[in-house]
Amino acid sequence: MTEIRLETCALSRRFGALLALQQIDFKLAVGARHALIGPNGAGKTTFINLLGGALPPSRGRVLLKGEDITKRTQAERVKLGIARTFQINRLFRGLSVLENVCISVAERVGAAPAMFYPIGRRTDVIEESMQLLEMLKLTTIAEHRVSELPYGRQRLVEIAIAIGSKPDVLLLDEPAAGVPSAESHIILDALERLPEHIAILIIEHDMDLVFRFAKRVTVMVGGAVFAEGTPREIESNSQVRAVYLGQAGHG
Amino acid sequence: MSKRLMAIAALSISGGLVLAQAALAQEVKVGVVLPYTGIGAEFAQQMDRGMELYLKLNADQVKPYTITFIKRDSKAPSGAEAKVAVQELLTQDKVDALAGWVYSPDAIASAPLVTAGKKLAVIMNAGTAFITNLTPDFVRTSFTMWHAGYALGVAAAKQLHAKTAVVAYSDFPPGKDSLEAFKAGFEANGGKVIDAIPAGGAGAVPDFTPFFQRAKDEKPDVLFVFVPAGDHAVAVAKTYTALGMRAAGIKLIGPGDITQDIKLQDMGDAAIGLITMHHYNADLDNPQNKRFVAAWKKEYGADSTPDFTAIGSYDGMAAIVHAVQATKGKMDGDAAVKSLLGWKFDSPQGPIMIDPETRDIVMNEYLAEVVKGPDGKLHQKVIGQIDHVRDECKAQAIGPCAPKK
Amino acid sequence: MIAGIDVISILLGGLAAGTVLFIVSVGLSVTMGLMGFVNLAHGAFASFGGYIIVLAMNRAHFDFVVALALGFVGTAALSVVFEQSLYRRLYRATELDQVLLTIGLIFVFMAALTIAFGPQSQPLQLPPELSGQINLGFTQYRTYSVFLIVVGFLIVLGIWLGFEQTHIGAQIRATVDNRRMAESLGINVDRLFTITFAFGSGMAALGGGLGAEFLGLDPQYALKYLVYFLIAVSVGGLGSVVGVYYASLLLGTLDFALKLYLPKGGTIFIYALTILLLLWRPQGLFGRKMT
Amino acid sequence: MSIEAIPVEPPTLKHAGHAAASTLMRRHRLRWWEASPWLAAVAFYFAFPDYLGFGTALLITILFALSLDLALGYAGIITLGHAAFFGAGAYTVGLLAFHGIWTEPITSLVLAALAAAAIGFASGLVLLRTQGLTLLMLTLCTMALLQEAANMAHDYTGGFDGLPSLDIAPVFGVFEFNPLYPDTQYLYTLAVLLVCFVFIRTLVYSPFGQSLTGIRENLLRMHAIGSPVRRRLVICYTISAAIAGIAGGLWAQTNAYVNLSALDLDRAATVLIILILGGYGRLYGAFLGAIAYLALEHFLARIYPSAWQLGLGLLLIFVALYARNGILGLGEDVWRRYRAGRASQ
Repeated sequence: MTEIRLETCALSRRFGALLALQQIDFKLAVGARHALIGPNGAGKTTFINLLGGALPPSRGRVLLKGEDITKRTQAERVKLGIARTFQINRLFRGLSVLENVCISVAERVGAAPAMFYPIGRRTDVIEESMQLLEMLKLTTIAEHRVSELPYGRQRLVEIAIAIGSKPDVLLLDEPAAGVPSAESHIILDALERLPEHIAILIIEHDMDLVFRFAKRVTVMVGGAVFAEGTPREIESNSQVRAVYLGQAGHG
Repeated sequence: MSKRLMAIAALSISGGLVLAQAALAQEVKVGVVLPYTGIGAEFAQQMDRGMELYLKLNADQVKPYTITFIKRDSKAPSGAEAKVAVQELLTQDKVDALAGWVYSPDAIASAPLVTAGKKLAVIMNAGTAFITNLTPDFVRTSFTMWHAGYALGVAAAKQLHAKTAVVAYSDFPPGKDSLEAFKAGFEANGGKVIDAIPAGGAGAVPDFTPFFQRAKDEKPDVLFVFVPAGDHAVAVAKTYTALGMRAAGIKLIGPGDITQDIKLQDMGDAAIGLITMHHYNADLDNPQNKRFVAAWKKEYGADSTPDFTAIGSYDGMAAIVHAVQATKGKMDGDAAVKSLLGWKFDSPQGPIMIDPETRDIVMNEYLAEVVKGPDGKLHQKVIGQIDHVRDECKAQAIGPCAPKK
Repeated sequence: MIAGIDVISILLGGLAAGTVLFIVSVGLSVTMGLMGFVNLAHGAFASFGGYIIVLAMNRAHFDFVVALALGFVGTAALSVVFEQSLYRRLYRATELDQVLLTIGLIFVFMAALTIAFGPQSQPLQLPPELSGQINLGFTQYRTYSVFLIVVGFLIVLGIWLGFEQTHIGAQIRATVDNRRMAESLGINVDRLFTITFAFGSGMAALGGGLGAEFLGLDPQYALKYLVYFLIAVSVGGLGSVVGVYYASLLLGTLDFALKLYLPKGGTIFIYALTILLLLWRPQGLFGRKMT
Repeated sequence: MSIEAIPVEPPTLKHAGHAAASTLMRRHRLRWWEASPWLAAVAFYFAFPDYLGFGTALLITILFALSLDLALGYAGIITLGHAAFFGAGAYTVGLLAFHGIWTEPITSLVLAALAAAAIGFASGLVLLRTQGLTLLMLTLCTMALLQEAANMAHDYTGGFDGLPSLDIAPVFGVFEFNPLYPDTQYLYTLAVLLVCFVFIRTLVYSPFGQSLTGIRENLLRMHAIGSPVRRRLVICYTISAAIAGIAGGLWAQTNAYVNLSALDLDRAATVLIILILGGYGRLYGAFLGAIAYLALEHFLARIYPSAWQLGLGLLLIFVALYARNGILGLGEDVWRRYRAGRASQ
């Protein structure tokens, strides 16, 4: 059995009367390519918020490499190697693609608090950022303002920023959301080029993408885990088809 | 040593200027510093008119000289804008005299410049008592809070037979001065100030209700109110009436700021019965004033009227013209100031004099009551008079008025 | 001895002061809540309306109520012109651009009023039946204050009913809650805003006129009292009419009482209160948490 | 605070040549035109000896606007209470001088900066949790409280009448402040402005500055990449306050006078307008904004007093509608169009 990187025990979250997540026990292996699917309102994004520390859980624990990080803040978790992207772009729209990544890298390598020399002298930060963009095939647009990019590209920048903090765990919230299906392949290419060791948890509605990318799939319904297995198992699982795939359909 | 050298140098320079100007035409340039924009704009308008009207009515006094105004906006009372204005008037426009200053901060901030500029500077409204101590070149033809405040304190005790008083004042220096002045005059004559209420700021008109309600509950014989001239007065009178304080037997008194002529009609019948002490109101019955007011209405419209801010500038202009004649148009600072020490003038407000020690005005104070005239308009009826009132703050060298050592 | 002052008169005085604040500020709250448009020029509309009202009474000798109506309509009309020609272009601009535009408008209004009517203030001559004192049975009090309190209550009641009962009210609430959702539901938000903006400005005009008795009315008005309007709105909570009402009354009354008992405190109270309330409820008393 | 050592460059710099990388690496370098404001300032000194009073006021305003730009333009802290720090600095200098405790100008400025920074830090800790209108009102009310406090401490501060005739020791014990021809004041202010500007410029191009920009551009993302957002904001706010304090100190020194107006809402609003007018988040916006605003105010007011209000109002409206990002932004657009036009030919 492969080594577990991220784990949750009976993780629950309620908003007022609504129980958004109930008793989630979940394991993410090192280097996993794990998809999280389910109808809208199933609690997928809430789950990612809990893992990333954007929200505190109502009950239950989150473990990273066996260590309890439930009480850790978002910032601390990033330092421990958990990075995420957002369903709706959260980019530094006014800045160039390179700067977007640099901010993230500078933050990780601890350059960010430095006041008395220009960022331009941190060639190490710039170099690393460029390499990262190269990996994602973004060097050609590195100089462009993010706000001027087509949406698909912006989604890639979203991912690039997350990678900038060198995570072991990467939480992707619908990376292809809003991307015209003609372009969605560039997202997939990019994802496939990410380093193997990173454990990736991806929420996605585009089933082609899910089944081509994920090695393992968890289906969530009504705030609880409904089924888990390999893509083939899930695809062939009649109940899943009934509650989800059927209605979702795919292009 | 070096000081003396500098002094000599300075003298010779100013001497040079004087010669240069003597050579020029008989034009005398007066730099006017007034808040033409912002909350002070209305003062500026009144004071402009006061100065212009003096020149119109007394052309023969001015001959053979021509007075030209160079006006600068002193804007908000921060001192800074006024200072830049004064500096440029002195260095760019090379004015022969300075005039204006509605706000004390502006005059106070300008003082060092005026000293350096060595020009007569006539203060026409700024009222903080100690200002004239700041530079030997300041001469003030307007009042300080002590003129009316102290006099009213005396009158309240003696003529109105008040035993107790509550003071409500706008919470800025003139207000505090008024409080001190009234208290001094009132308690020196057996009265007692039982409460002093800071009633909001000077900038925006506050709701006087809470303050007056407090006063009403304390049941004094008189309520002495100081608010800056302008819109406060209207609100004061209205609140006083609306709270039924007159019915409760509390007399509302104050310096003339609360019955400023240009606001009087706005105050409506609420103002009837107000008793104020001041050196001027448009209804004063003397030939100079009759002539002045008539000319004013002819010039600026029947429903416009002069008030004490206008008289300050009217007298100020008279002072400048006197200095011009006395110095043969040279207007060298020291000479100009000297020519005004002890200067007497028959003003629409009655006889006035510049106190040779303090360079402040000595004038009559009139106790007046607001009455409704046969014309249906409100008027101020003089019911008492104190002659030759000086600024008691300096006369008695109280607090900041004591010359600095 | 001061303790002798009866609570009722403090309450009445405070409520009256609060009501003035409310009437002027309510429009600002709705438009800011609805469009997130930082309209600092709101006070300028108030002064413009105030001028119409006061001049209509003093010069044209209109009846008080007629004058108020004129002020409301005139200002609402003017505001629509501005909304269409200027505001509209900045809906999606940054707050700071909106600040710049609306401060610019304030300056223009102030200069225009000064040039047109001079720097002096315009006195409001109340009809005799509203001046003086009224006997409420349990106490004598300033008639106009009582009148204001009643009017204020009727206004908030009216607006509340309008919000709850009418179709347009429902649309406004929906939009304040979630603009994107409302648009996707096919609500014409721009049109909606024009209407609320006109209404809000009209209310401001009423406030300018009704409040003139306390606040006076001169070219500086828009700038002089801007802070108080913003305080009422922020403490009440953006977009919440009832919130602004309670906030205004609360601030008005507390400020009134504190001034009465501790006049030495000056303006400290209103600011201290605002700070405390906002630290306690950053969204305002009735504001929704924005994300 | 932070280790400022610059690590040795990595062995392979294969991307250094890439356009984006090299732009970023050269961005902080001085461009030829950056000398022009300073040359202009010196030229002004010789060209208009009669306008040095106005010039000094202008320089101080620029410095004040720069301090605001750091907080508002770069970190996106929307404040309407920046005069609190200007006033803190002004009163520090004023009180020390008036009560004859300390009159040496430069050290006084340092003390002014410290006093303002202290207030900035304290209020920042409490207030910077909030945003938008709430933050705006909180900063505004804090400033108002300070002003009222200064008014109540009338016996020490002189209240509305202020602290008159401050005597400030000569700069370096040599150069006297001359009230009538404020040449010393002008050059002294210019020097201080230059020093502060160099500091601010370094700051905004530094990694710290970039992270501030990040906070302005997208708060949530900064949290998501593990940035200690609140700490950064408080540090930035404190520095900004300190510089505002220096501006206030200069104001008190060059006017030899302080009063409550130093803490006024007018002042805070004006500097905000000036910054937006010139273009925020762009260093030189503060310069352009201050020059445009003050020149208009100063000279229009001479022509016809209430004209400047009208003219100013119209200008603000125009800029808001047609020149997003202020005058500087407008200039940049024009320049870009021109370049694009050239390129297309």
